[in-house]
Amino acid sequence: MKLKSHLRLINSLIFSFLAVCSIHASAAADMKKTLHFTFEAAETGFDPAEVSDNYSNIIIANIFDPLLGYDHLARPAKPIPNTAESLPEIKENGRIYVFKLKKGIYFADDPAFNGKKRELTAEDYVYSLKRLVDPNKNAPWAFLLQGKVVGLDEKIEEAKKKKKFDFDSIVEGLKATDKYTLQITLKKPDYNLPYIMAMQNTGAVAREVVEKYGADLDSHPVGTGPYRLVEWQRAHRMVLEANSNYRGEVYKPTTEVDPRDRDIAKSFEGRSLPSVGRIDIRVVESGQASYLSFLNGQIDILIRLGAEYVSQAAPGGKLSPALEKKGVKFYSEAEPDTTYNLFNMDDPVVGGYTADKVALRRAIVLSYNNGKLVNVLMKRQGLIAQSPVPPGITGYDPAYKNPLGGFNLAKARGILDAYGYKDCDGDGWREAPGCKPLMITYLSSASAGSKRDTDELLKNGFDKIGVKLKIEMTPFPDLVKRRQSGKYQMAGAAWGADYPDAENYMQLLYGPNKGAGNESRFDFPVFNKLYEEIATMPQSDERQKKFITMNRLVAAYAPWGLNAHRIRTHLVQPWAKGFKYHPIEQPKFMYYDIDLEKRRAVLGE
Amino acid sequence: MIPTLIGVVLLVFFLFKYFGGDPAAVLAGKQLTADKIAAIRAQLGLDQPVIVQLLIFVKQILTFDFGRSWSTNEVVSNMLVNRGKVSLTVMAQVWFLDAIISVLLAVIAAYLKGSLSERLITGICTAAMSISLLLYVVIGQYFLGFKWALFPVMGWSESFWVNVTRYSPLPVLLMLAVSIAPSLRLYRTFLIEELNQDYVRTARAKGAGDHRVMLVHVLRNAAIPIVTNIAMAIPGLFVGSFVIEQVFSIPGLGREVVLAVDRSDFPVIKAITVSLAMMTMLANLGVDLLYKWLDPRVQLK
Amino acid sequence: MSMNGTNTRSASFWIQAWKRLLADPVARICGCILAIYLVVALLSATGLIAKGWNDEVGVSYANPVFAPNEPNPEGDTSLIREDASVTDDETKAIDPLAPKYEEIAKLERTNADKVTVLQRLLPLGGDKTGRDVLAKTIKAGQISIAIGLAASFIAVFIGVVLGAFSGYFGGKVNDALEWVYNVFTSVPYILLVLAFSAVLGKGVGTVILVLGMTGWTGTYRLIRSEYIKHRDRDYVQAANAIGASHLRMMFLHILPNVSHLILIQLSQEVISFIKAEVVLSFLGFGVPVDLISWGIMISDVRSELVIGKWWQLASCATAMSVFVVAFSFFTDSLRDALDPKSSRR
Amino acid sequence: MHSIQSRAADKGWGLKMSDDVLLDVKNLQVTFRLGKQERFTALKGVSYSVPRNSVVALVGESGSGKSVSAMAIMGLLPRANTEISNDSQLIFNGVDLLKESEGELRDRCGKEISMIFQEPMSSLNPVYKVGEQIVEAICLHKPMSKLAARKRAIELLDEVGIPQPELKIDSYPHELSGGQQQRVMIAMAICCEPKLLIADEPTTALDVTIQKQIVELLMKLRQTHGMSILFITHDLELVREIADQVVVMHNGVIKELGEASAVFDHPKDPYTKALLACRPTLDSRPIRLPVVDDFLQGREGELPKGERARGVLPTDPIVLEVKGLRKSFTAKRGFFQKEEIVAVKDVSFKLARGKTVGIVGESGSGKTTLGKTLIRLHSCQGGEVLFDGKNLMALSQKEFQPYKRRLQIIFQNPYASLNPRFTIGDILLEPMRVHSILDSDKDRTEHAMALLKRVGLAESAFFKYPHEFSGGQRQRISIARCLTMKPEVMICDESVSALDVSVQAQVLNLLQELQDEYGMSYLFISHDLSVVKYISDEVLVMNRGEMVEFANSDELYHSPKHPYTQKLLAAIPGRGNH
Repeated sequence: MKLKSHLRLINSLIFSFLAVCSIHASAAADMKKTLHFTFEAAETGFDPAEVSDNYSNIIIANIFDPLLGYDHLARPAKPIPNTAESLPEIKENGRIYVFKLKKGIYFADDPAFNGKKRELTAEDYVYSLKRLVDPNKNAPWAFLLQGKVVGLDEKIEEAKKKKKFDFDSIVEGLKATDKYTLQITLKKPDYNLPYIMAMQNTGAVAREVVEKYGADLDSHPVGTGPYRLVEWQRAHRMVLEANSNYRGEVYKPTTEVDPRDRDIAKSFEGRSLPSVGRIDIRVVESGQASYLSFLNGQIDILIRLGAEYVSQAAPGGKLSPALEKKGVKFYSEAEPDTTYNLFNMDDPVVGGYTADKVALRRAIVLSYNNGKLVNVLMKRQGLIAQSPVPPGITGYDPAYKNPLGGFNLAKARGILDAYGYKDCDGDGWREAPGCKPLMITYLSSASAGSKRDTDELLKNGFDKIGVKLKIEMTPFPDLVKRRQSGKYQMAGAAWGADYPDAENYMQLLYGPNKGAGNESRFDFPVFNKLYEEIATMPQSDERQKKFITMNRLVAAYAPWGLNAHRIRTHLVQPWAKGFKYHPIEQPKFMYYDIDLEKRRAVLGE
Repeated sequence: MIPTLIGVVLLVFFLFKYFGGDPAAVLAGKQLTADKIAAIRAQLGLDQPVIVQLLIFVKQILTFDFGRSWSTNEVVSNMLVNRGKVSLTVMAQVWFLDAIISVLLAVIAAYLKGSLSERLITGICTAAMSISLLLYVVIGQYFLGFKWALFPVMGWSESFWVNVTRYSPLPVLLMLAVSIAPSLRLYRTFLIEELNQDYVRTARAKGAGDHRVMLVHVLRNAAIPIVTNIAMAIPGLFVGSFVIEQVFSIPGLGREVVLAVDRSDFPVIKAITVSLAMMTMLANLGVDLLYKWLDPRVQLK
Repeated sequence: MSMNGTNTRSASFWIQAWKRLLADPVARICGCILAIYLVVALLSATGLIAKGWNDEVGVSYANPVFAPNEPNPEGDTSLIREDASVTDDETKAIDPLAPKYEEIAKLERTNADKVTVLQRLLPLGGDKTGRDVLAKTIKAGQISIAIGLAASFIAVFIGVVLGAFSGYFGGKVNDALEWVYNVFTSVPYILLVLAFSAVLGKGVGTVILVLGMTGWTGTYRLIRSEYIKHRDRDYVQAANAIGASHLRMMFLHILPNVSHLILIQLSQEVISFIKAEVVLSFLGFGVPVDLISWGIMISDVRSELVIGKWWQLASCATAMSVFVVAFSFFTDSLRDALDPKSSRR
Repeated sequence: MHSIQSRAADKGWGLKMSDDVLLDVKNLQVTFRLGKQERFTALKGVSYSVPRNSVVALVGESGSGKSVSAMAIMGLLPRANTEISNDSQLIFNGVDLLKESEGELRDRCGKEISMIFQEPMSSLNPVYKVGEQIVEAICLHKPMSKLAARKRAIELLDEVGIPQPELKIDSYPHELSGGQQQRVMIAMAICCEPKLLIADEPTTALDVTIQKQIVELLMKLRQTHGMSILFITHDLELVREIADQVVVMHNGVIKELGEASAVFDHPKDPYTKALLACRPTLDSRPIRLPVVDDFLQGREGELPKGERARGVLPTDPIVLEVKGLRKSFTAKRGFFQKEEIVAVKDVSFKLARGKTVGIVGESGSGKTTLGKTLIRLHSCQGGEVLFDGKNLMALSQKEFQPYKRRLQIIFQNPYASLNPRFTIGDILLEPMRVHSILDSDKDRTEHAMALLKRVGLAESAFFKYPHEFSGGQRQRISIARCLTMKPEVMICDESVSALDVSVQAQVLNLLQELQDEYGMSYLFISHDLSVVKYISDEVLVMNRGEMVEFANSDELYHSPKHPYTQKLLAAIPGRGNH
């Protein structure tokens, strides 16, 4: 992605016409086919504007249609039009975006429409996007648009005061110029907007549905997507059925397909989407249970196999002979996420920008055995993080190695010695310079299936460099809140990409974002300036260079101790086709297919 | 009864109010700000004075309307019914089988009192009940479910019969492994206590044989504490076993409790506690009535 | 009933009970097993054995001596070392620590660790991070037993004191304490545990307190009913007639008469708390990370069975089960010895 | 022990037996296994026989083995740990019961031999109606329909003297009085016309007046049904009234056996003599009661001669005066209602220094409550107790504390009144510690040792636990405990009622000696009229919480004024014979 991504984005505008062709025929989904799928955690609800958890979002992604989507097979992730005719027209250096909608897209039938067919219009998107920022709701996605769209922030303030969002008044930066055209005007250039418009939560909801169901909207997701929800037993089971109003799509890759994926690409030939009539999803929290059920054939596609079972299913990165023989397919892919330890930069002990404070953080970072984390604890289901930016994201440079990273206890001790962190009282633990007491508190959360082993690893490192560490357990909600409000010294955190651009990560360290995303409260002028620059420019070599400089700053001042990027392993039964894990987009069931005969043959039913 | 309910309400309210974590932090999503947390708190009514919140809680109890779950927006009473039903499906079987098997074994043990076979039965039971349920579950799921494929590894369906015949046998079996022994031992004590009573001597003096003494005289008297004990277990059936439900992916109330605490989902916690407390009280009342019905001596008191 | 003239204190209740206990072969065997566990736990507590349980002495999942040939790809993986980082000039330009680079480099050399060779074979195998399962099991046993004992002391103490007051005084005191009891038993146990865990923070002390404070109800009930029975007994009436104070009657006169029940209760609670600790660990409220317990081991290694690394689960499950089963049998024998009149169990 | 092979050989035995003998017990030897090695031989070769149509009384103190022999006949001894010697025989109607199979024996029990027990309440199954229980007994042995059996049960209930049998047949045992419960037991026992009825202390748990009725009923039934009764009791006076033959047992052996009149009038065995002599009688009041040892060692001639004078003169100084004492309990009825149950109504009397007031009454008469209320073990609801000029009932707890040592109580059950976990030393030191009597534990120990000696126990008792002592010894310890405080008034609450006759005499003697020595006043509560007559100067009769009569004891026994007192005195066994 060091390439001229911006140009590629523009280029793809042209190609994308070919990407997904509507065939305008009623979907040919086979209602006899049922795909069995599992979630490892419970969903919460299906209002795109209200929920933010991964699993609810999978359902939302299959029911609601955002303007754009991603090419199923193209890597790195590549936006393609979804309900839009094409990628947006970009004006004023990325300040104004114009989206043209395909005509003749209809919502799934619902009593809210009074038996009429309801066509998707640009106004639906205006309404749906406004809902995202309604301050009288939880609005977890408000940050996507807040502070960016012309005239929107004023509306939010007004809604706060009135306790009601006025959806009818016009927002300058967010309007439908005609029935099928949506124009978004930004305060300043932002080339990430297309990505935002490809997120499932920006999918279109119909106002009638929202108003009819009110608080129950959660259980009545009505969208234009390939599936609709027919059964929902909360925290246990969801059944999706092919939406008979769906426009029907045919998938053709827009770029050269990776040779490994050729079989998959081939499976789409002559197939109209969606192919599977029913998707039966269960919540299985126990990793052992879901793995064992996959082996028994109770599950067709098992995404995100627990790391501890990967070495069983695919020891040494190769599928085990037993599974190989069965014909099980196995995919191991890096996820665009980063785990890291946060330091509170405002804390008098671990925070601060002077050399002695930096030294303490750097020593701690050096004491953390990332190699062990990735190879042993994560069972090789991870990459050691070299920069905040994970692979698969614009701005990630696979050649960049953290110049100050690594696991080096001797060096960590050396740094502490050099900056006066010495054991004054001979108790085996170091004191702060001037022999002031030194103890660092790390915030962790207790829950079933806690991450005890990583806490152990951290503690181990601290013990080895002679710094006292106290691990404080707190309920998860409190952990989150204390990180947000800066009431901690050190804590663990992770960030998964909202959209495939490094900006999404760098904003977490941008000074003015303190108290909102910037949980380490890092506020360093050089970094802030660089961020402001990269935020408003399209990807280029120059922008890439700035990212590298930012990476170096993060390494040198160590507001974060970088840990790992996760690798996820997915298992697919021999009879399931079309699966390819997408780094950004949620799994979309319409691409999958099932060979009923093969399944019968293998399972011997 | 009412004072107990008040106690439960206060205990739960203050414990979770002050120590339960801030639900707003979970609901606010990824990019949370102090503003947003405050706004959500206001929405949930968490910014109200404590006494007002308590009064709202009391009102919820009186109307039995706990509103919606904060984290999933589900109507709490629906949730209680749905999850409770599932827990009950598993637990009622455990309860029923446990009662039958343990009474049966207790009678056998009482017959064999003092013999080697009796020591063997109680010995095996003691050993069985000493081992942690979690171990049974892990090992049972692996061997019985996976290795030997005698049962499905996990799962739950909508059909009651499929659940009973297919998904619940393994969990039920594992729970019985730990639950039978304590009841068996208890019931055996009841039986032996009765066996030592004078009226047994009378019955034998009358010419009643061993079986008649045991089944007509002793069992009828021991039934009083036994039935009481069995009835007292009823409220617990709705909560189910958290361990079992999580490991076997059974969407019951036990799992919901832990989930609710994890998410600081106060309405759910409140509803579960209060309804369980009420259920316990009802069970107590029921047991009193049962007692009167079973034990003629009680009526005069 | 003979009245020989020796002025020695004659066999007290406890000595007789002890003799009865010794006469029971089950008690003898289980007692020996428990003694071994206790000795091991004490040795481990004093640091004589299992001191290095937290040291990574082997490769990941090092094989146990009785299964030396199981394939162990994880072990190989754990030996992979990461490359040392190279500081470049661009970094040096922005690094606030750059001025002391040379000093740091010098100190780095003096601070180097000795290289240790990781074992591929350990007596009972190794865990994920290469710790010795044997040492871990021993240490875990020490902590679990300590938790069980301490928690049961707390629970039984609370139960005895409250039960004594409630049973002895009756009336308003009884009403108040019964209320507390009813409230405690009306809240589902799991919620109570979760709530108390949240209140009390985290640590071994917390685990003990949570178990102790939620587990007193059984003892309370038992002791209360015993006190109700005893307070009307003639010997208590006699003490009352003598002029003994209430506290004297409660704790000097009645307590010794229920003390055997307290002992039985104590040993019963130890078992149930050791088991409860497992559930607590499963919920994520176990002991802190620098300690280990049987519960933590079981909930941590649940998944290892599926990947074929059965030895850690096997050793902690065996260690725990043997202990708990032996303890249960011992408790039964203890009950027989202490309370011969009550029918067994 | 009894193999099947030997059965055939033994068959011939019965034929030789005299037709007059219903049951022949021959060399019955019963051993209980207590532990692995421990054995206890309860019967050491006992032989006696029960003729047809007769009453044979088995008499003895506790532990004599009298009940064991009855249980052996019924096959009720616990099979697991009982050994009956191979030489033993129980020949009933020509058949050796010991050689019968379990089934045969069960068939016989309830049909040919039946039994009634001491505690009618616990001997009836509490969850079945009495009718059901009788019907069961009938149906077990007779091919009869439920309905016919029920009809028969009503007849039986009528026969045993239960009023309104048609109604009472549907009562539960707890709805009947103790006497009625025992009648039901009897009805059940005679339902199949048994040839032998074993009555194991059938009246011991009942009040004197009821006792008399039950005995009369049994005698009547024996006549009408033509059965034999094996009557087991400790009460010699009762035996004298009813028995044809008497078997006196002691420690598992028979001491004397013979016609009732012969045994009572000319006892041969010193033990029998002692038993007959050491029980206080209504018509004599020796200075000291003879005890068993006197007879066994042939010292019966050395007893002090003469009678002790009893009675209180108006001039005697008064220690304790009770005026209008009232005690009531409140019982909860439903949620809000409370009901007051009055246990003691308006009782007044005076206790003179160095004298004894006996309080008699049947169970539930409130006599024990009165005693406990006096020393504030119960609260009182009215009236005064004047001691030393102070109304004890009006004092605060703290003010009352010093009076506690001056008023003491000895309880009925010697097994319950000593703390089982204290050594005798602890028990004796405790009151001295509480009241800070003497300065050091050393002095207290010396004092306690001296008192032990005084009550007739060895000093080594100091280090022992209560369970190592017999009932009589324990009562001595209780007395010693009171003596540590040198009380002025001692309440003896049924203090000798639980003791065997021979021990009773010893304790009564001790109490008398102590009164003579220390000048204590006694409040002697008992249901046993003979004992009260022996020990008391004045007697207070109570009935249903009310004071019925209060008079000098000789006067009261000689010419009772109140009808209740008269009824009570008339019911005393042996009264008629003298």
